[in-house]
Amino acid sequence: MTDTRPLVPSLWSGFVGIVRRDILLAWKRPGDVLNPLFFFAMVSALFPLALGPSSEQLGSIGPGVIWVAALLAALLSLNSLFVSDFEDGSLDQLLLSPQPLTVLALGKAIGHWMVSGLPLVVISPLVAISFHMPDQSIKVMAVTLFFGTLSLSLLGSIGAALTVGLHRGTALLSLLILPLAMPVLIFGARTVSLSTSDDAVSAGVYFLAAYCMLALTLAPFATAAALRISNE
Amino acid sequence: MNFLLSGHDLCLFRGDKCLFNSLEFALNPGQLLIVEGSNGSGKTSLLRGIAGLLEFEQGEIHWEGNLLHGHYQAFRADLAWFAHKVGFKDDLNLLENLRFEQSLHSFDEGSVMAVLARLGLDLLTELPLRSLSAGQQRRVALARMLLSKGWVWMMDEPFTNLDGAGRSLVDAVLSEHLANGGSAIVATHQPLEIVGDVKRVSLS
Amino acid sequence: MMEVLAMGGYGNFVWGAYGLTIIVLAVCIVGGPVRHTKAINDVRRRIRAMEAKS
Amino acid sequence: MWKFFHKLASPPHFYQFAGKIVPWFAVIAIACIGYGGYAGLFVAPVDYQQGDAFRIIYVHVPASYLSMMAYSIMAISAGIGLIWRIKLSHAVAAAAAPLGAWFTFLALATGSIWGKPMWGTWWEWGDPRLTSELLLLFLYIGYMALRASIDDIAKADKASAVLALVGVVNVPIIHFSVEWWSSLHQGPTLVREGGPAMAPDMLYPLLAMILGFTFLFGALLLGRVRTEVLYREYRARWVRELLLGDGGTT
Repeated sequence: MTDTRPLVPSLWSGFVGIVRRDILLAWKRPGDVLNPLFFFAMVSALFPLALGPSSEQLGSIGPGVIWVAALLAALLSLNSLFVSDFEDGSLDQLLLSPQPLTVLALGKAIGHWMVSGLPLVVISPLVAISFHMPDQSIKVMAVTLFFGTLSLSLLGSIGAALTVGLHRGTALLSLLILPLAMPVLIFGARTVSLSTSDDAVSAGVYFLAAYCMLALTLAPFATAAALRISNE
Repeated sequence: MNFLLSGHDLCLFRGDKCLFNSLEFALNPGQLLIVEGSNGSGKTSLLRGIAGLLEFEQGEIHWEGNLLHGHYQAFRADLAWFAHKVGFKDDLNLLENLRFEQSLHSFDEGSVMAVLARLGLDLLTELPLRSLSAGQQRRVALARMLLSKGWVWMMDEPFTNLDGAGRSLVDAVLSEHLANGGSAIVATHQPLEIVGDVKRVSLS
Repeated sequence: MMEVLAMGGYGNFVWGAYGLTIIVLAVCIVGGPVRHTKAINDVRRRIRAMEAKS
Repeated sequence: MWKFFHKLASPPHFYQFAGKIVPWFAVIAIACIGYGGYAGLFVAPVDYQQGDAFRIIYVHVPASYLSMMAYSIMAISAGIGLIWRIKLSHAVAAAAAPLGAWFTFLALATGSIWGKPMWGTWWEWGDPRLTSELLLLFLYIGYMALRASIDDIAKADKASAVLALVGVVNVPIIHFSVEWWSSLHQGPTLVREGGPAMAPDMLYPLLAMILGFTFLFGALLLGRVRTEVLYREYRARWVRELLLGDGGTT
């Protein structure tokens, strides 16, 4: 019977399978996607309301505000990344599947990014315009947010995997992830604000891209290890 | 003598409490291992330990003559898992769930409709799982076992939420699996009516 | 003597920093044995509870 | 040599060995800190730029050095524990975290006190060292929060080990990004890097303080690890014999 060992589907089909499933789930429950987006838009709107409509001031705080709002929105949606899988037993099935867990963890993070980070990148120009940011900065903002939200999804998936089943909510996850996410915030926000004064931005963009690559290669391993530990 | 799957000197603690100590089991193709014991005696933990979901305090598991540790990836290709929680998505319908299953496990694509018909699920394929009854959801989990090509089935309390017809379905399906040369580990505190080679492990 | 203590006008800062250091280190140093004694009592209780059960 | 380490990794031997070595560490620490503190405060000459305020260096630098040292000890032992499944090394990681957090706090507080006369403000975001130190404190807090929220010790050990390893990959990146960020507006720094070499009279007390703090940290760490070992090994016979004497009921 050893020679009739079942064939395992390819890694790619496992990866695509989980990304497709999570996007389909988001499609069936649009609230999960829309709530962080609204949160992002509202937090960004709070600052002009609190600080007054002076357009110079808005232009100078805009990059920082948008980046902090994006960071918080990502954290908000990350909290539930593995919770429903944990509660309905899907996580056991993932851990017991013959697919390497690292690939599935990568799939979860990418799926999360496609339904939370990518829409945020798409609507960020609207928010940037409302902050009177110059045109070149809006482009830079979208590019930095592209790499930044992807890094946050990957980093955050580690935290979500560590806290799954702990019922301590978003506070613990934020405590774990925010210090780790600092480089992304620093480079993202500073690069955008440099671009408002026509300074060179390539260094920051390269850094974010490099950080994103590092996260793509290392984070899934940490997430997989954390999932096995949390689900014991 | 080489067994398909065997455990030696297994010991597991939960907090201060020792669930079992120096536990032994052995399983061959075509055999069924029934894990008996009252609630909280560690049946589920034993199953999860064998599957590699949690670590035993001490002891080792052998699979086809080798130490299982380090071969989990290959072992999982041979494993089908059935637990309290169904492990499917409530918001997706049956076919969408099975399609995802297909991307993870070895899967018998040709017989999907036949299996669903046998389980009485063939008319429910378009409904999201949350609108199915608890018993129907258990049948959906059973469909996963039947469609999987894994030789080792691990089932935790397979009769929960099932009516009389459902129970005899489980019995029949298990007997068939054993007759085909598969093996199974079932944790339950209810009697099984199985035709085949049955072994038992009792946890107190 | 007073001149030395005044630290060229920075006395408050210098003595403040050293004082704080002493306080923090004292907390760490005293905390060790306190925790250890507590651990011994806790573990004794747990062992007794375990033996009472079995 | 290997035999020694192997023996040391067994909890009862470690417990005894650490118990014997802690007083020696403490004696060395007291001697070094006593000399360093006295010489730093009263013997070292006044700095030509900062006046007597520079004397804070003798507590600030050892504290910030140890705050980073403790993080590496924590991450390395957590990694060893995760990979080779050595329980003792998880105990070391668990013990290092709160100590590291205290030293980080000390480095932050003394840095801030030093900053007031030098910059005229208690907190200067432009100083990359202080900012990195603040983020390091957050990392420690996250690590301890995760540990505290998992009841099962073995699980808490493994989960926090993953976090520590992720953190240790990030620490250099955080440091680098903070430096890049502050270089944009040329912040003032307290400790001169590559500046004129310190006079021996200033340098020796600093070295003595660093050495003394290190041994003090070692003593505190070993003491805490002993406490952790007791909690982790409460089921072992040697703990029972140690705490209840032998001749029990079972």
